Amino acid sequence: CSSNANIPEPTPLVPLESPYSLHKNWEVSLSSLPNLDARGLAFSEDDQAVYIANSEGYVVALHKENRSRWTDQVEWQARFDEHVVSGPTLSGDELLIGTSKGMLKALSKENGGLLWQTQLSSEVISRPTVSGDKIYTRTVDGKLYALNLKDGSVVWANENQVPKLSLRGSPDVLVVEDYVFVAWESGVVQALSAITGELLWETRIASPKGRTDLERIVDIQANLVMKDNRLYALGFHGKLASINPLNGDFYFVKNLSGYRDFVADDKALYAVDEEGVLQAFDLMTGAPLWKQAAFKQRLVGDLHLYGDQLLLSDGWGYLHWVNKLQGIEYARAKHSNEYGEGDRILKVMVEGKRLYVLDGDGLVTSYNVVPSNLSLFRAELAGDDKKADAE
Amino acid sequence: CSTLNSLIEKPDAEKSVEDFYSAATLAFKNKEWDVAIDNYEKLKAYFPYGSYAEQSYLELAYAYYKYDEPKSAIRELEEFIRLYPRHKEMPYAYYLRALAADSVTRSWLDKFITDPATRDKVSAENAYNFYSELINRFPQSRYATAASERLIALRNQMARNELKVARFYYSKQAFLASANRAEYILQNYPRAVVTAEALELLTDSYQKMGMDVNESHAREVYQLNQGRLQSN
Amino acid sequence: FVVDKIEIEGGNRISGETIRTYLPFRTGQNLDGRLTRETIERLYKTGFFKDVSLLQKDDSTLVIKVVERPSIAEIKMEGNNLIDSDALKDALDSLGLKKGRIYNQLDMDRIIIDLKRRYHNQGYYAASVEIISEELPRNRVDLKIKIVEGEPATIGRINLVGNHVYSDKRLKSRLQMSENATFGDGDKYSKPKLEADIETVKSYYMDHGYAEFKILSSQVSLSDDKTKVFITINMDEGPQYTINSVQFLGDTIVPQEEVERLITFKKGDVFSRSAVIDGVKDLRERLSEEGYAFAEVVPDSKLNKENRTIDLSVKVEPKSRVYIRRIEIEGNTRTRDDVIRRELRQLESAPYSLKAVRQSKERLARLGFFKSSDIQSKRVSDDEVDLVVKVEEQPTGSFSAGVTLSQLDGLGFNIGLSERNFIGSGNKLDLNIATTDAKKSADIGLTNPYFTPDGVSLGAGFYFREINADELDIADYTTNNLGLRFSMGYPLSETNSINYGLKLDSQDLVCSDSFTYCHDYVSEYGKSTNSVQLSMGWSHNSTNSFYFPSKGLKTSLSFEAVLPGTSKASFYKVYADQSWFYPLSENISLQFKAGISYGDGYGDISELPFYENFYVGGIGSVRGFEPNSLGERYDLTLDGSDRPKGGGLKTVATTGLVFPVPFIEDSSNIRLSWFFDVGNVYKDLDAFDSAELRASTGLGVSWITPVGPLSFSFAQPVIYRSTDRTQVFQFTLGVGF
Amino acid sequence: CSWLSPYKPPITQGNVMTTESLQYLQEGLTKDQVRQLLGPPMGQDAFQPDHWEYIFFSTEGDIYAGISEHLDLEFDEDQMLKSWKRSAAKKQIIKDRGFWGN
Repeated sequence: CSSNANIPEPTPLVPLESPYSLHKNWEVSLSSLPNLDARGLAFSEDDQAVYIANSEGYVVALHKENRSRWTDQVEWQARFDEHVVSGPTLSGDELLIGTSKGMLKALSKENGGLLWQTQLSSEVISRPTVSGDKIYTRTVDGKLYALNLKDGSVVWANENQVPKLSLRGSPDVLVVEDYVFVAWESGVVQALSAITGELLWETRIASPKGRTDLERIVDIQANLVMKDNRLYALGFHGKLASINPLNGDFYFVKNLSGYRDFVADDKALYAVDEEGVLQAFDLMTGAPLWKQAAFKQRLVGDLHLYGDQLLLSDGWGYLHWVNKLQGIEYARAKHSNEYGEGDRILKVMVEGKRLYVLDGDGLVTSYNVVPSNLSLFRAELAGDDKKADAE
Repeated sequence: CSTLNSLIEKPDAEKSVEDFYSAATLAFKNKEWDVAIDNYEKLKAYFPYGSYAEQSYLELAYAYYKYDEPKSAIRELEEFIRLYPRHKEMPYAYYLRALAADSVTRSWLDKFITDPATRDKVSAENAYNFYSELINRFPQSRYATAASERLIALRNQMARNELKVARFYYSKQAFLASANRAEYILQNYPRAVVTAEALELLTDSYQKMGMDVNESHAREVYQLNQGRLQSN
Repeated sequence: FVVDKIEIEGGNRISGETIRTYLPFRTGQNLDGRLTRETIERLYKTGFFKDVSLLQKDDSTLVIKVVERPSIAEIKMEGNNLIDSDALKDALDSLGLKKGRIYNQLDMDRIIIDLKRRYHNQGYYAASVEIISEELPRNRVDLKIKIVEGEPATIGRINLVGNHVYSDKRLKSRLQMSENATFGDGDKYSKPKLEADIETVKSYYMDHGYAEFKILSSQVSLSDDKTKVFITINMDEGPQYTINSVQFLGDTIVPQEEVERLITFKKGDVFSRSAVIDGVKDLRERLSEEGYAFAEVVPDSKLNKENRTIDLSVKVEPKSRVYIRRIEIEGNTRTRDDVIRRELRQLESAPYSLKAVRQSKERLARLGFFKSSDIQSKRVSDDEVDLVVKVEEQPTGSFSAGVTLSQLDGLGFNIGLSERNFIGSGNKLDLNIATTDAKKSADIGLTNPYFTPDGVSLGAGFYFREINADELDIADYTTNNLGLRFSMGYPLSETNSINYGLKLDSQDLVCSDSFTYCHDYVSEYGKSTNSVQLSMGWSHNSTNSFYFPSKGLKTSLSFEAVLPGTSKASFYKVYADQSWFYPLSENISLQFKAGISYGDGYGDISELPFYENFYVGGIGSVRGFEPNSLGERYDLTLDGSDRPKGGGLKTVATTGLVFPVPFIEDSSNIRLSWFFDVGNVYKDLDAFDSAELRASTGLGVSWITPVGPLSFSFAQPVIYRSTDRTQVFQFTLGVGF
Repeated sequence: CSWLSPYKPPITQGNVMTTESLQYLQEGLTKDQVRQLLGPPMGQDAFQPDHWEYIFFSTEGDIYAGISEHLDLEFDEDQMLKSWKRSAAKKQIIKDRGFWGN
C-alpha cells in the first residue's frame, strides 16, 4: 500500500526563458559501463588539451579544438587494469593519477606513457596536489603522504584514525606556502608543516551524534577553500567554518551540513546543503545573505564560478546559472538527451565561455555557452530602443 | 491493505466488556473450552483493566487446563501472579498452576496398566515445586491438604522412578550404578514407600560386588529399619 | 505529618493494593521530605504511571494521585518485508512492546533506533522507521509501526589492496559478497557478510602457509545517494611458512605413533591453520574416547623469521579422567524410561566413553520412536559428568478404522493398528481385522524386541484370511490361509543381527472358474496344503535414522524354505537387499537400493508354486507401472486369464536424490526424492534378460503422518514396452520403505 | 558356534585404578588427593564417610587390561588416609550368561 522507494520528491523546475544555450563543440564516449565512482576524478587542462580519467581504468587526453571525427579528438588514451579513482592532476608535463590498488602513477603528458609509480598503503582516494617539489595525497585507510615530485619516493607520511563507515571519496589536500591543510572523515581539519609533516594544529568542525552509524557519519567531503588568508571548510552533519590558518581558531561557525564543493569570491561564500538548498554567507562575518530552495532535493552537484554567476548541475541533467547577489536562477540548459542518458552530471570544468562535462554514462562533452536566440532577439529589441533613444 | 482486516474486527471493537464476559462464562459453563478461551483472550486484549480482567485470567487458565493445554494455563497464571501479587484468589492460582503442571504426563491409562513413574521426571519435579510453593505461601489455604497429598504421591512417584532405574541397572549387572541409585533414594526420598526395597537392592548390589564392609553396614541399617517399616 | 489514612486516586488498571505494596512506609509513620521523594521515585520506577503526585488532605490523610500510562491495545506493522511480521513481533516482545503492555514514549525511540540499526546492519541504509500512536478511549493506544525500507545498498566495488600472491579473481570468488549477483542477494551489502568475508580471506591465507597474514584495515564508503557501497580491504600477506618441527608435550595418554597418525601435517609441509585446528580436534576427541572428556590440547607455534619455518608444539593436558554419575532422561512423555535406557551403551557410575555415547546416539536415532534425540553432558564436578538424554516424541504407528458399504460385498467394517511403540512399552503390535460379506481377514502380531535384557527379541502372530473368490472378480485365484508365525532374533554386534522364523501355514487354493492353469495345478498338487516354513536371516544396519536415513548401510540376506515332507508344494526363497545412503550436503542425500529375490520349488514340484510368485510394478519396486503388472502374462486361450504371471526371479534397483521440502520451515517429517527405478520379474534364473528391464523416473514424496507413513509418487516410465500398463500417480499408506 | 552367539553390550563399572596411581598412595593423603589419584569415590556408602571402596570390572578386557579390581580405604578422624587394602575382585560377574541371558 505504501510505495517502497524512499527518494524524496525533487522540487519541480519553474519554466524559465534561459538567456544561455549550449552549443556542443565535441563529444567523446570513454566507456560504455556506467561510471559509479567519480568523487576523486577531475578535469585538468593545459592550453591545447583536456585530461580526464574514468573509473574503469582509462586516462585520456582530448584536444580542446573541435576535430571533425571524434576519434582524432582523442590525442592519446592510456589503459590500466586497475580502477583509476583519483586525478588526473597536471604538473609540468606529468599527469598524476591514483588507483584503487593504492598505486600513485605519473604519466607523460605527451603520450600517456608511465614515468614512475609508487605503491602506497591503500586506495589513493584524494586527487594528488602538487606544491613546491612535493606531491600530497591521501589513502582511504587514513594515511597522508608527501612524495618527491621527481621520482615519487615517500618524503613523509602520517596516519590518522578514520571511522569505519564514511562517504565515498575525500577532499583534495590544500597546500599554501609551507602549510598543508587536510580534512578527515572524522570531521577534523588539520594543518601540518609541509617540510616535516609535523602537526601544527587541529580543530573539529563536526562531531558524531545520533545512534545509528548513518547518523554518526561526519565526513568533510567538500574541498577546503583558502580566501583572503582565511580557511573555509564544510562538514557533512557538521558546520560551515571560517578558520584562522595559523592557529585553527574559528572566525565564525555557521550551522550548515553539506558534502558538495562550495565556492567563494571576494565578498561572499556560496554553498549548497545536503538537501540542495543554496545559501550565501558574507566572507568576513558569515552573516547569511540569501537562501535559494528552488533546487531542493534535486541532487545538486558541486558549485562552480562562471564569470559573475554560480554554475551548478542537478540529478536530471540540467545545468543552472544563478545570480550571485540574490541567488535567483538566471539561466538553465539541458545536457542529457531525451532518453535520460547523461542525467547524472559528475564533473564540470569551466574555462571562460567553454564548459567541459563528464556524465555518469562515461560521456565527455565540450560546450560553448552562447546567448540563446531568445536573448538575441531581446537584445535586438533592446538595441532598437537604444537606437530609438539615441536618435 | 491494512484497511481490509480492521473491517472484520469492527464488531469486536464495539462489544462491551460485559458482552465478552457473558459469552465467555456461558461457554465456560457448558464446557465449550475453545469458545471460552477465545472470548477471554479478546476480553483481556480489549479491556485490560478492572475486575473483569482479573477474573478472566483465572477462568482462562482453568479453560486452558481443561482444554488439555497445561503450558498455556501455566503462562496465564504466572502473568496473573505477576500483575496482582496481593489478589485474594492467589492460593487458587498457585493450586491451579500445580494441577496443570501435574497433568502434563498423566494419561488415562495410568489407572490400570502404565505407571507415570516410568515417564518424564522433569514435569513431575515442576509439579512438585509448584505444590510446595503453594504450601509454603498459603499454609492454611483450603487447597493445602489436597496439595500435600499430591506432594507425597509425587515424592513416591519420583522415588519409584529411581528404583525402576536402579532395578534396570541391576538386571544389566551394572551393580555400582544400581547401588548409587539406591543410595540416591535413601538420601533424597527418606520417607518414600520404596525405601525398604531400595535398602534391599543396595545390600544385594554391594553383595554382588563383594563390598563386604558396605554390605554388612547396609544389612544392619536394613534390619534396624525392618522393625520400624513393619510397624507403620 | 503523621499519615493515618492513604487514599488512592486515578488507579483503575493498577489496583490500590498493588500501589500500597510499593509504598516505602506504613500508616502511622511520620512522612518527611525524604520518604515522599522515595515514594514518588518508586512509583515512577514501576513504569505503570505517567505522573505521580502526593497531596495532604486535612491533617492526617495522604492522597496519592496517579495518572496511569495507557496500555497498548493493538500493534500494526506496515511496509516490512525484509524482516517479516512475526520476526518483527518477537523483536518487539524482547524490547517489551506487547499487546496489553504499558506504553511510554521513551520506549518508542529506543525501538525506532533498534529497528533502524537492524536495517542498517543488513545494508538498508535508506530505511526509515516511524511509530504513530493513536489515542483510544479508556486510556488505551493503538500503535502503527510505519517502515519504508527503500533499496538495500548494493555493492559498487570490492577493492582488495595488498594481495600480491593470490589474484583478486581467486579471492573474490570465495566471498559471499560480489559486485554483480545474477540472482539472490550476493550483491547486497551487510555488515555480518563483510565480517564473514574478511574471515574467509584470512583463513584462506592462513591455510596456505601465510602464518603472519594480517588484515590491516577495512573501510566501507557510501555513495551520496546511499545506494552504492564501496569496500576496501587492506591486507599484509607476509611470507609463506613451512613446518620445521612438530612435538607433543605433556601426557598424551595415547601412544606416540597413534598421535602422529591423527595429525595430518608433518615436517616440510606448508603451514595450514585449518589442518592444525582439525588435528587438535581429532586429538581431543581421541582423548575423550579414552575417558578424558575435559582434556585440553593447546597448539603453540613459534615463527622462525629468517628461514620462514614454524616450530609447532602441541601441549596436551589430559586433566582427570571423567566418570558418569547419573543419566537423566527428559521429554519421554509416552515412552518408558527403560525402553530408552536399554538402547544406551554408556552406563552410570562408569568411565565416560565417547564411543559409547556416540553409539547410544546412533541407536536412539535408529530406534525411530523420536522426532529428535540428543545426549548432552552437564558437568557436575571436575571429574564427574551427568548425561541428559533429551528426546521429543512422535507418532510411531498408524491407525485406521472404518465401516464400508458396497454393493459388491455388502456391509463391512475394519480396524487396522500397527504401532511400533505400543503405549510406550517398546513392543511392536500389528492388529488388522476386516470383515465384509465376501472377505474375512485378521492378522494379529506382537513382537517384544527386548524379550531378554540384552536384546533377544521374540515375536508371535496369528493370521487368517478367507476370500469368497466368485463374489469379487479382482483376481483369478485366491488363497485362504490360516496360520501361526513365530520369530526370534538377537544382535551379533552393534550393527549386525540374526533372526529366525517359523511359520505353520494351512492354505486352500481357490481358482476362479475360467482360470484353467490354476485348475491344472490343483489337479496335480491338490487344493489345500499344510506346510511348516522355516526362515533365517542376517541383517546389518548402520544407518543414522529410522525414517529418513541420510548416511550408512543397510544389508539383509534371508532364506525361507518349506520343511521337506510337510507339504507337497515345497519351495524355497532367497532374498538379498542392499541399501546405501550417502549425505551430499547438510540435508540432501543420495540413496541407492537394490534387491534380488529368487524362489524355486524342490522335491516333487519343479518350479515355484504360482501363488508364491514375485510381482514387480508400483510403489516399492518400479514406480510408474501399474502395481504388480510387469513380467510375463498368462495366455488367455491356454490358461484362461491374461493377468500377469509374476515369476521366480525378481530384480529391482532404485537410486534417488532425497531433499527436504523447500519453503516450509519444519520439514523434519516429510521428504521429496527425485528417483530413478529399474527392475523386472522373470520366470527363473536363465530367463533373466537385461533388455527386458523396465525403468522410470519421477518425484516421490514420503510423509510421516500421525495416521502412518504415507508415500506417493509421480513417475514417468523411461524404458518400457507399448504393452506395459503405466500409471503416473500412485500412493500407499502405512507401508514402511 | 561362537560367531552365532548373541552379542552382549559391554559392561564397565567403577574407577580405572592404574598401577602408577596406586604407587602414589601413601598414608596421610587427604581425601581430595586420593580423589585426584583414583577418581570420584563411587563405591562410597553415604552413611560411612570415612570408609571408601573402589572397584572396577569390565567385560571389555582388552581396553582396560591391567586395571586392579578392588580397593578398600580407611580414613582417620581428621580425614587423612589411614590404611588401604588392595585385593582381586571378590565376585566374578557371570561373563557368558545363558543363551536367554538371564
